[in-house]
Amino acid sequence: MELQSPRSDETHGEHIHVVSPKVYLAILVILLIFTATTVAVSYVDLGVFNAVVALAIACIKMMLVVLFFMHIKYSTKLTKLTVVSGVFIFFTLISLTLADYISRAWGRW
Amino acid sequence: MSETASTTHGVLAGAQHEHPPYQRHHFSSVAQQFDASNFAMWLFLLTEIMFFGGLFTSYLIMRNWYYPAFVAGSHQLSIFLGTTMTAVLIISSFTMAMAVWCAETGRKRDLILSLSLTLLLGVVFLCLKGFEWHGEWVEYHVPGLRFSVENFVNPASDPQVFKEYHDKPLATDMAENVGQYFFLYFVMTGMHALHMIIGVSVLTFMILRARAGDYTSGHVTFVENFGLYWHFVDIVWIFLFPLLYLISRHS
Amino acid sequence: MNYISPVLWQFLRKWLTHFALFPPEASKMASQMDALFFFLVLVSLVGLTVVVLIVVGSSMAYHHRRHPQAVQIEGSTLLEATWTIIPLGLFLVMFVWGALLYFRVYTPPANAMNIYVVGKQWMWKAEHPGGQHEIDALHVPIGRPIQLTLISQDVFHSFSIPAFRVKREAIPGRYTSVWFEATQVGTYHLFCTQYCGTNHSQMIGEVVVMTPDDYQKWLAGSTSGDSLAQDGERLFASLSCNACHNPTAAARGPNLVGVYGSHLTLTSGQTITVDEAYLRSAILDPSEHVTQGYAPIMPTYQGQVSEEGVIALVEYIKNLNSDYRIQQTLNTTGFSPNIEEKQAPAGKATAAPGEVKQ
Amino acid sequence: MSTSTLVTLPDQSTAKIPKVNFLNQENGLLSWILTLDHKRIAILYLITTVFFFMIGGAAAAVIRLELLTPAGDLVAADTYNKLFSIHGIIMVFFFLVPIAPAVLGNFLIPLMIGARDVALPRVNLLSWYLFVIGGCFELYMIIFGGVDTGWTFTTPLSTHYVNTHVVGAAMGIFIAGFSSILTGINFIVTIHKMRAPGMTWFRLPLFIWSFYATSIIFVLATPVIAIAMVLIVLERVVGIGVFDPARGGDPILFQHLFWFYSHPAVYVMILPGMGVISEVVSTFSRKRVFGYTAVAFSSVAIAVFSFFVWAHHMFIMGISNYSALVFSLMTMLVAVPSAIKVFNWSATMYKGSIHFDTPMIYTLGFLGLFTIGGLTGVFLATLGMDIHLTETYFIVAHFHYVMVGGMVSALMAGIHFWWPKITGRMYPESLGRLAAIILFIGFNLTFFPQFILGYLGMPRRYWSYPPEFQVLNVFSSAGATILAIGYLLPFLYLPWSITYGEIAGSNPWKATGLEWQTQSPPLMENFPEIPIMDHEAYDYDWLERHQQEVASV
Repeated sequence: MELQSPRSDETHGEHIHVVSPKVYLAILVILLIFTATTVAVSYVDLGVFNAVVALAIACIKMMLVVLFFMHIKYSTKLTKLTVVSGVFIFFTLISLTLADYISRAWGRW
Repeated sequence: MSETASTTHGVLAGAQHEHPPYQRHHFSSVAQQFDASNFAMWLFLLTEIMFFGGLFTSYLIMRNWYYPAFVAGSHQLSIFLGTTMTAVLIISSFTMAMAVWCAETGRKRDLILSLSLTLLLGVVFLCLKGFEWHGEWVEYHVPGLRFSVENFVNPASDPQVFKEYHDKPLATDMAENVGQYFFLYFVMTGMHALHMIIGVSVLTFMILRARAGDYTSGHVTFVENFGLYWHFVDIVWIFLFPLLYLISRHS
Repeated sequence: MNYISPVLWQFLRKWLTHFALFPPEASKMASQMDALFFFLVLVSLVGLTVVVLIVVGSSMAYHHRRHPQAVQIEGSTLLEATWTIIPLGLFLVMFVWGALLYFRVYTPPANAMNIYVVGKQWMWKAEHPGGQHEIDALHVPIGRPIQLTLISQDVFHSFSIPAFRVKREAIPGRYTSVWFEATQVGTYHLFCTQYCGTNHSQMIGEVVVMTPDDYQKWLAGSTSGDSLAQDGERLFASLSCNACHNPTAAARGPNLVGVYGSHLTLTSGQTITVDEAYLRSAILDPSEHVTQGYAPIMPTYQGQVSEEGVIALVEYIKNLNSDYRIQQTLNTTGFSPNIEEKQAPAGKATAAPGEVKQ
Repeated sequence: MSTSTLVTLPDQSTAKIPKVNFLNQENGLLSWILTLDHKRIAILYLITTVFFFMIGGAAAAVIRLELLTPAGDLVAADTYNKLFSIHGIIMVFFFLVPIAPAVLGNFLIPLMIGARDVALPRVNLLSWYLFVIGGCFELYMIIFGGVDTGWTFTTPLSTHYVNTHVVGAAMGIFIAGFSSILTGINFIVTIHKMRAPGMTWFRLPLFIWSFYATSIIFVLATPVIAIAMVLIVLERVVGIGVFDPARGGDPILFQHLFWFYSHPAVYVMILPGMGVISEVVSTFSRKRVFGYTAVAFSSVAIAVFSFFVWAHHMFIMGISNYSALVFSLMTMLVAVPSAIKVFNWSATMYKGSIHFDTPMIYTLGFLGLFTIGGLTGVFLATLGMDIHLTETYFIVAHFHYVMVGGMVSALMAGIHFWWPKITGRMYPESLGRLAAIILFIGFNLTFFPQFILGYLGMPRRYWSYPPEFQVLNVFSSAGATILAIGYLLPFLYLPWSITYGEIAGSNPWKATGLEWQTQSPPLMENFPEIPIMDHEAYDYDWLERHQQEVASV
């Protein structure tokens, strides 16, 4: 379950970090469990929190896939920064657009 | 970052023939080539995030406006099918990750096996998706082409769903808005399916090349990058699933 | 003048005699807008002058023949900070000034007279509260704040009166509003400025600003007999709205008397203020706005009522709110009261709850 | 060649174009259309974008001719609407957005950073093909009836109220969008991964910084318009969609998605121009760019801030007033880096040793026009002012000052500056200067009156207009004629110079960039040996020492 070899900093991707199949298998199991959980939770009435929980679980699943299946955990800072900036602009688009819709109701000028 | 990697290459320029066959002439080392294409793949995925970003934005606005319609629309989808598709896709992601591992460790037979499994699961997903779409078509849930509000203004007309959720009838104006839900459903799952189809085609091509031993001789860039793509498509589905299938299932 | 004049100087002479850099200042907002414009022009001129001075000065002083060896300068943090902070400061001043003006243009005063404007391909239809309709024209009195409630029946249009320095998009499916107070008698351009299809450039008209007396005459001369609210009342009856919306205890819909301006709690738990926009969407998308305590049984009137019809209904429901109207009339200052008097009886008559019940 | 120029041409009696260069290394049409060489792809792009420029320009000519008289008497209203739509779509998506990155960027980025090619040459060629396919959609659309939505595709007009080829136009933009995305990815990767030894980030020419910023926008903003176009096409095809107010959709949502791309796209158009200006100002002042770091970071700042300003196109469209506040403030902030740049370029000239060759004259024109364009942009960012100015000729004048006055001036500066590098030959200098001056005069005469027209209230996209606006329109149309001459001159003398121009030698401008340290035109693999960067950018002392060394050897 632990990483097979420590990250070799000096090589800069010259040597791809090989992740053990055990890690992959563990991630798969966790992902499937989360899938079952999210379905189960959707049958429980939590009010607005249904959506929140569903999205939170989706985010956790995404994180797992990105970190392990996509090897971000073992990637260079540049790649990490790339992912973060993508997610950031994604949220900019969504949040600034939604902010317009939400704040329209605040007052009618 | 790459300065350190490339300092030595001014001298190496004349020694291109020593490079492995898969190294392209304008790179000074395999590492640089791998780095570059891997980074490029990530940037491409960034593009994809923003591509789906437009759809998610539209979805969130419509869902907030027409929540009852989205609930009613969502109840029309089979949660069993949705969960199965999610599981299929997650497992295919796992087999893809395994394929990358096989390529990295030079296991040719296992690589072909993992890729084939991934392909199989991808095709299964697409078939399930097609089956589900067919269901929507039969049930008159395809906005613009074959759509009726019958199931929403009179939920009892759809006994299967009604038995489970006892949906209250929607007013006609809200029932019309279920069309918005299904429009987004088809666009989002359609765009996702389009990515899957592209992925499946590339997989077929990759299996052929893997049989020729192309990826097990040290050149794993392509498998690795395709893996990133496949996982990304999986992530999109991870979000589509709760957003489209799991709206207020408890009612 | 629909041909190229053979003698261009005729144009020139005419243009020079009527030379204008500004459209006429015909509203209260115009001079404020122009003041901001002057400020912006001034800042721009100063900025441009500085750049041009540096560039031209350097070009002359450091021509390579005069100055064969360049002096290498890395940069200067102080200088760069100066030309970061000064523009930033100026921009912030513009931002605040502009924002204040923006809110002023888009915040109608409470005592404004409301005129509805419907945009459609390719004309403007104005509906006065007294029931006067006009197409591609707008008659307004001087010295009275006028609020325009705009909506489009098809695509985006934009209602622009350059002489008043106001502009607002007319959007399909939603009311927007803008206001002005005309200060100069005259006839001014009215443009559609948002591209709206083939005859976009024909979607123009005239704004006629009149003295209050002339305006009275115009109102009297062009009335169709019924006020907007009366039109609405008739529509209300013909759509059988009163079958549910009546003040009896057994009513299936909420009583609409006094609903305008009140705070409603919806079934979703949300509290909203009832305004024109709310009334409109309650007619067209009723199930989104069900009042607490009522079943979502109201059918939609989407496609059955035109935008003009919705406006009439909204105006009628507003007039049911007789107390509110009287209040507003009392607040109205600087305006000859006889218009209100003329309209108020009609409004009051229709506002009587007894009539609605029938 | 007059004495006032910088050009150090080799002895013309003996000078020769290098025997082997990227232009003649391989022959035949196939070697061009299947080439993976970034320089050849740049030339393919140059030819195609110039072709589209001609189409867009022809449309503009008819538009200006129509506006000579107040009545709509030259063409029908529908035709006029199609003309300005075609002008907008072609000029924005098929000329301004691609030309600078795809032509100058493709040609110069690998040369400037000391690489043999861009990181992904095959993707580079693919992106040209995507561009051509997208262009074919537009040509199909133009030939079979055109489109009359304007380049902004405002819904519900574009989805339910016009019967023209919206689908074709939208698909063309969608496909060309992927061309931009791939180009952007390619540049970012190239700049990150392909730099020559010693080429640290702060030794990069400022040109590279600008193109890096441009590429960020390409990658992150373009997909959003792609999906918006897909939704428009779907809405037209199936008749329902999220933008349709009659079916519960929201047309403002389209505005959000559209401007999320189209505002940053404006910076895609101007940032490369800023890169060119940095190079040219430095070279012709013989001086390091004043405040290198500030200029470099202001490029990136513009790119980043450009993602937070889009709704300033919607101030009067009924967005929330709180949103309007935020977007106005952000727009004010994005104006600051542009101001910094203008001041830094001006300060670069201070105590320089200035030469007035053609690229420099274009650059001086750029400084003036871009300053006006930028400052009038601030007018429009100012909330209250925007109410009166938006959707009038003021806005037309403003963005033409930035896009055409600014960007095209910079582009012309760039093309003249690197022309000897691309072709190995000099263009006729005096004609070049003449064209630059004509362009400046013609441009101002065309577009300055439009500021006044705009404040007077003349709405944009009007086929006929009230007669009192005629005189200013006549000025504008007259200016357009002069402007056209300014454009046509280079079209004549630049091709002429390919055959008859004087041979340029590798570094006619005595510039410091790595691209000037190799032969002109360069080899297919750019450098015989990958150079090692051992000095700062714009180090003219290094250049002198280096040249002396070469001479002494």
